[in-house]
Amino acid sequence: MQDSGINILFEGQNLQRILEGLGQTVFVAIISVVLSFILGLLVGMLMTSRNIVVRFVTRLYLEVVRIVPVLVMLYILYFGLTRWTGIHIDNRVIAIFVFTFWGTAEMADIVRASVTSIPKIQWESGQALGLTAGQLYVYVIIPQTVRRIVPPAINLATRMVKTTALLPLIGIIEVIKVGQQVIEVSVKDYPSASFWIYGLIFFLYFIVCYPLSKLSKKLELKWQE
Amino acid sequence: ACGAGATNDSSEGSVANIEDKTTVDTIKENDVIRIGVFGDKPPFSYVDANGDNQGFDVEISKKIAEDLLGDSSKIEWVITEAANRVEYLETGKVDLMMANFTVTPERAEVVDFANPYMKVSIGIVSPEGDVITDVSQLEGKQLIVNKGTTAEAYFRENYPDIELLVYEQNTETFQALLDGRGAALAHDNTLIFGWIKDNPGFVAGVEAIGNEDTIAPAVAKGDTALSEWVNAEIDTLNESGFIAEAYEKTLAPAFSSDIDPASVLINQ
Amino acid sequence: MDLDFIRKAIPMYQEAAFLVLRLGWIGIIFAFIIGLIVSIVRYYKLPVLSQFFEGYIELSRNTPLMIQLFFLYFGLPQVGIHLSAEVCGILGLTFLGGSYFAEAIRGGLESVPNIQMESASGLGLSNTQTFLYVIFPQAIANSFPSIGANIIFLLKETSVFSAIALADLVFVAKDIMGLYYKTNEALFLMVTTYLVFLLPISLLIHFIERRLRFAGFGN
Amino acid sequence: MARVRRGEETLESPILKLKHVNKYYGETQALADIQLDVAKGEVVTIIGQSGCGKSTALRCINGLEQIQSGSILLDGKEIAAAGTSWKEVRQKIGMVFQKYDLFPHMTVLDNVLLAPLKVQKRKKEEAAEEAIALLKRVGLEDKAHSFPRQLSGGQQQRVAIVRALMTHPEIMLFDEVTAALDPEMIREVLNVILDLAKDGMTMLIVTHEMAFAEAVSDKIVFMEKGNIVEISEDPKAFFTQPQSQRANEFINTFRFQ
Amino acid sequence: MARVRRGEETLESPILKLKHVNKYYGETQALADIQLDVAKGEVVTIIGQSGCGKSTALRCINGLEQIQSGSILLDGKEIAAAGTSWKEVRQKIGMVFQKYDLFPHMTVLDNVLLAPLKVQKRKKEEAAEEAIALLKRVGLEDKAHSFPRQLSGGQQQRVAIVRALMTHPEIMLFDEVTAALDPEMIREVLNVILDLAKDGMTMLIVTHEMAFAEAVSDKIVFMEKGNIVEISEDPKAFFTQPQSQRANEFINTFRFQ
Ligand SMILES: Nc1ncnc2c1ncn2[C@@H]1O[C@H](COP(=O)(O)OP(=O)(O)OP(=O)(O)O)[C@@H](O)[C@H]1O
Ligand SMILES: Nc1ncnc2c1ncn2[C@@H]1O[C@H](COP(=O)(O)OP(=O)(O)OP(=O)(O)O)[C@@H](O)[C@H]1O
Ligand SMILES: [Mg+2]
Ligand SMILES: [Mg+2]
Repeated sequence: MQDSGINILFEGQNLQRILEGLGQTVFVAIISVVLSFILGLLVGMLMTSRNIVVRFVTRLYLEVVRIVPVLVMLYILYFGLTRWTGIHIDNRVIAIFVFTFWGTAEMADIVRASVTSIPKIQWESGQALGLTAGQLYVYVIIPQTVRRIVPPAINLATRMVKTTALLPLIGIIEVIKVGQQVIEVSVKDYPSASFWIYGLIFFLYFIVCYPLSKLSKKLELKWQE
Repeated sequence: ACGAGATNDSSEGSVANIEDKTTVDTIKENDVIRIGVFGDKPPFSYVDANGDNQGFDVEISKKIAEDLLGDSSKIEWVITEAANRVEYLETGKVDLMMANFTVTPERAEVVDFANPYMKVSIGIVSPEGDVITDVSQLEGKQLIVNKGTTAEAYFRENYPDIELLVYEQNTETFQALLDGRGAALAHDNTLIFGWIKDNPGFVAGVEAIGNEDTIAPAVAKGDTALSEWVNAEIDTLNESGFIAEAYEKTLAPAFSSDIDPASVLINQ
Repeated sequence: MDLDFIRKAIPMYQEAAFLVLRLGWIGIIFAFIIGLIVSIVRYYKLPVLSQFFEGYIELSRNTPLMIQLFFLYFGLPQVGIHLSAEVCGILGLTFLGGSYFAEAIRGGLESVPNIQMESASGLGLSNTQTFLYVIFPQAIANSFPSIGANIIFLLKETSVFSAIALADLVFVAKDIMGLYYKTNEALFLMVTTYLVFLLPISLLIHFIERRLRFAGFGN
Repeated sequence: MARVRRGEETLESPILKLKHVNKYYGETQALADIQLDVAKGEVVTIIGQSGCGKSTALRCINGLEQIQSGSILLDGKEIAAAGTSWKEVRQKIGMVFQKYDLFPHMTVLDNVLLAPLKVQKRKKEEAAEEAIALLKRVGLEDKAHSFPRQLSGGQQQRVAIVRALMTHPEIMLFDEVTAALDPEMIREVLNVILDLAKDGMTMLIVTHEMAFAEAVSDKIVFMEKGNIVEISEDPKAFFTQPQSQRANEFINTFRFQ
Repeated sequence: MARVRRGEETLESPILKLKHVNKYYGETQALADIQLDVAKGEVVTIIGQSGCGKSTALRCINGLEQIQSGSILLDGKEIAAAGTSWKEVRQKIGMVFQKYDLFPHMTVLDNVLLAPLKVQKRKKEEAAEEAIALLKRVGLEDKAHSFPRQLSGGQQQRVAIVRALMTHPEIMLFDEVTAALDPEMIREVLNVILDLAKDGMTMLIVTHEMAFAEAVSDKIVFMEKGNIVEISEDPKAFFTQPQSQRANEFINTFRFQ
């Protein structure tokens, strides 16, 4: 039974649809990850600010994001926004916004931890050379934080990829949902459909995330010297 | 022809309210209707191996589009989940909800149902050796249901003491029964009849309990123009036999042969 | 918002929160034990086992919990292993969390300077004593921030338990939305419940983190 | 050493002048009414116990810390007042810290070129040419493309000195630049500083190397608890018989029976 | 210092004896045919350039590194052979490293009690009593319940010495114990070591403090590139006119002009 079950993948457009679903997953994840990394860098620097108000606000932002589930943010933004303002925004834009909102906070915290771990003497010798605050960040601090940021940042990226499983709730049919559609339709002819489809999806997530963690390991090793 | 007549009705209505445009006008203007369906609930509404929407609900939806816009392909399908069907309607992200929406008083408070196109009763299936023939036998046992279905609502409301095992996907729900995770499974009886056909060793010990519910298209609360148009359309389709044809095409092959279409369809 | 409804729904959320906490904590404790074992094996680079655990870590971190649960719950019965949903939930959390904890603790272990081990063995401590009294306490203290973050992360991950018919918080919220269409109330209660049990845990973690820092760890 | 030249230049106004400088960290007074002149070409060494305020003095001069009262004049211009353009001032002042202040992600050449290119916007070829010449002078021209971690501590400190020299400072500040080094490395770094002194560079040095202080300085400043206790223009005399009792006790720390 | 006593004890067999010791790290030879005797009560100081093998020598004696050939005898017993019970040997040898080797998560008292309680299984009260007495001797009885990071570097090193003394070692090894400290702290730590020497403790010391080495030692061992180049039983003479040219060059590193 399970031997023929694999044929389900080649029936009709199944494989292509699952890959398209994966495309949705990857599309939302990649854009969100890139935006989160850029914005997280900026917010992370704010988090190291000496201004107590700025520090408090950014800290609050982080705590809120950590406690409010992504699912709730998706719901509130996709349906709530329309309800209160009547504006319709494409669900993928909403998804990217919410994922970025979440990712930025997490990324910022990673950046904060790494910036504060740069020895004070590095800031001071930069200052002593006459570098402006901006130049200090660009030429001295940021490049040094990169090696400390990469491993947790990639960890965050894989978590974002995995969290795309929530997207069907706002109508984005990502890879797991497509898989479920396929299973529901074919389970009559292929009783082992779930096994094969979920197996494929398991594998697909793995091949999306694994190169990332491999890359992070590589960079970690490279920078250890 | 009847469908065309219905279209005329509603355009007259829109002429009368030229000031604030009705949804029907907007749909016509856009030349596309947004219809909410499920993607994973065969045989009612699902996406087939080629990525096309199929099923009983879909057949009727297509006919509605054809009669409203003159082309059954002028539909923007929106794949919904049980939990967000009302949100889609309330926020105007779909015009018409055709996702196997059972009429209940709670739902009627928040959306407007049009005339029903299908009847449904809850059945209970259990393994041959240990058949459940009465709800009372379920006390202290676990009953498997599918999330967001009439069965779940019915048991939550009327038998809060029966412990429910709730699964998100249809396949998982039936798989759970096969794996022996619960004493019995409650679902739309039509689905149950179909399923026992392929799964010997299980019987529908209870064929129908509770009220007979109906399934109907739904529109946003207060969208009378569209609901009236759909009402007329459904009546027409019932009378013209289109719904019976759709039944034969989509549901009959999935159900066991001993099911009387009259137990599913309205006005038969 | 419908206050009457909220009052009626609170018990459902309470129950869900208890379920999440109960399964969550058991899973987290098991995950921690697994993480500990894996990190020690990887830290001491024990042959074979070390490579094996590396494979485990990659597999666990790079696949979603939801799919892992599907396999435990629907896959295993096909080979004759029947586990209850709760057991699957705990196992899934353990499988996922084990790798996260393993990496966190290994980071802590590796941050203990070499000289600490040398001075311990210089005093005549055995390898086990050195690990128990010198390396481990420092490693745990150093990795506590990431251990804490992972605890919160794992508690939130329980929101996919509904995939195997466990009534977690998301499950209850979706149920209420799907059956009664009280979306605002459902989401409000869900956020509140998360807040009510995550916030104290988060604060507790911050508190312990500080205590550890002030007690003299990590200079 | 540079003492010879100092005589010729006493008529000029000092290049650096501290007047009644007070600096507090919260309650603790790190600098108490500091008065100090550094003439062009002069080498001044500050010594004293840990925590007496040596580093603080250098850091205030370079604007890394704000002073609470008093004034600091560089070339006769107040630099401790609000509105000071630190970017300009810092090009006139070169500072070298304890080990570990090179930027670890840049090669030696990039380290020393950072300020000339980014702050002073000089031409790359011209600056690089000067950098190579200076690296050659400290014996490191073959390390231009190495990273700091590939250098010994002593080599790193010599690069740090070159980096500070690249902006053509009028005065150099050295804060215990050999504190983290092994003896031979200490020697190679101090040799570079001795060399700069011979060339007439104005310098303010904080060090715990007494033999070096004695050899390089025109003037010894002994501090205790934020105060200047003794200033001696004769280092040899200071190290054999300091005038204050505290200085005597301090110097004894370095003697064994 | 302990030199007086050394005379009385030359007849006894040495407490520690290194015979033809060779140690390689891969290709590089860190110790080349080392021969060294340390008699009871003797204070031996090893000096030499960075990387010459000083630390390696101490680490091999304490079993932190394996030697490739030769033998190391403690009380006449071979300890570098396979099957050595390091647990026992290490109780006879006390070792103190550069700063930062106290256990940061334990109080001072817990640090010094760890080995007596866990390794030697002594009674808590009795061991604590001795610990307090020793802490008092190094002037730190009021710090017993502080954590290491609350102490200055010099205080930390004094605690580390007490920790090593707690197992009643027959010989103490010191590896640049003052390298990371400020002058006053260096002095307070060296005073403790001088004090131990007066009491007749056998010690093997690696240091860069030449004045201290001259004052404390009975014997100076000068190493270069893994070899012992010169052994002098007269420290004063060694530091004024060493016999080997290499030792002379090395000592010059510490002189200016
Ligand atoms: N950032 C700071 N915050 C609070 N107090 C400080 C700070 N920096 C220095 N101090 C205090 O100011 C005083 C002077 O410190 P400073 O670093 O100038 O001493 P120092 O002479 O350079 O000592 P060392 O030889 O150890 O470098 C000390 O009491 C010190 O504790
Ligand atoms: N773990 C190691 N692996 C490889 N080579 C090593 C190791 N430890 C030391 N060496 C090499 O062995 C030689 C002797 O080193 P050792 O640390 O004994 O020198 P040292 O005299 O203590 O120097 P320092 O004064 O810098 O402490 C050096 O060439 C060093 O590079
Ligand atoms: Mg200082
Ligand atoms: Mg050494």
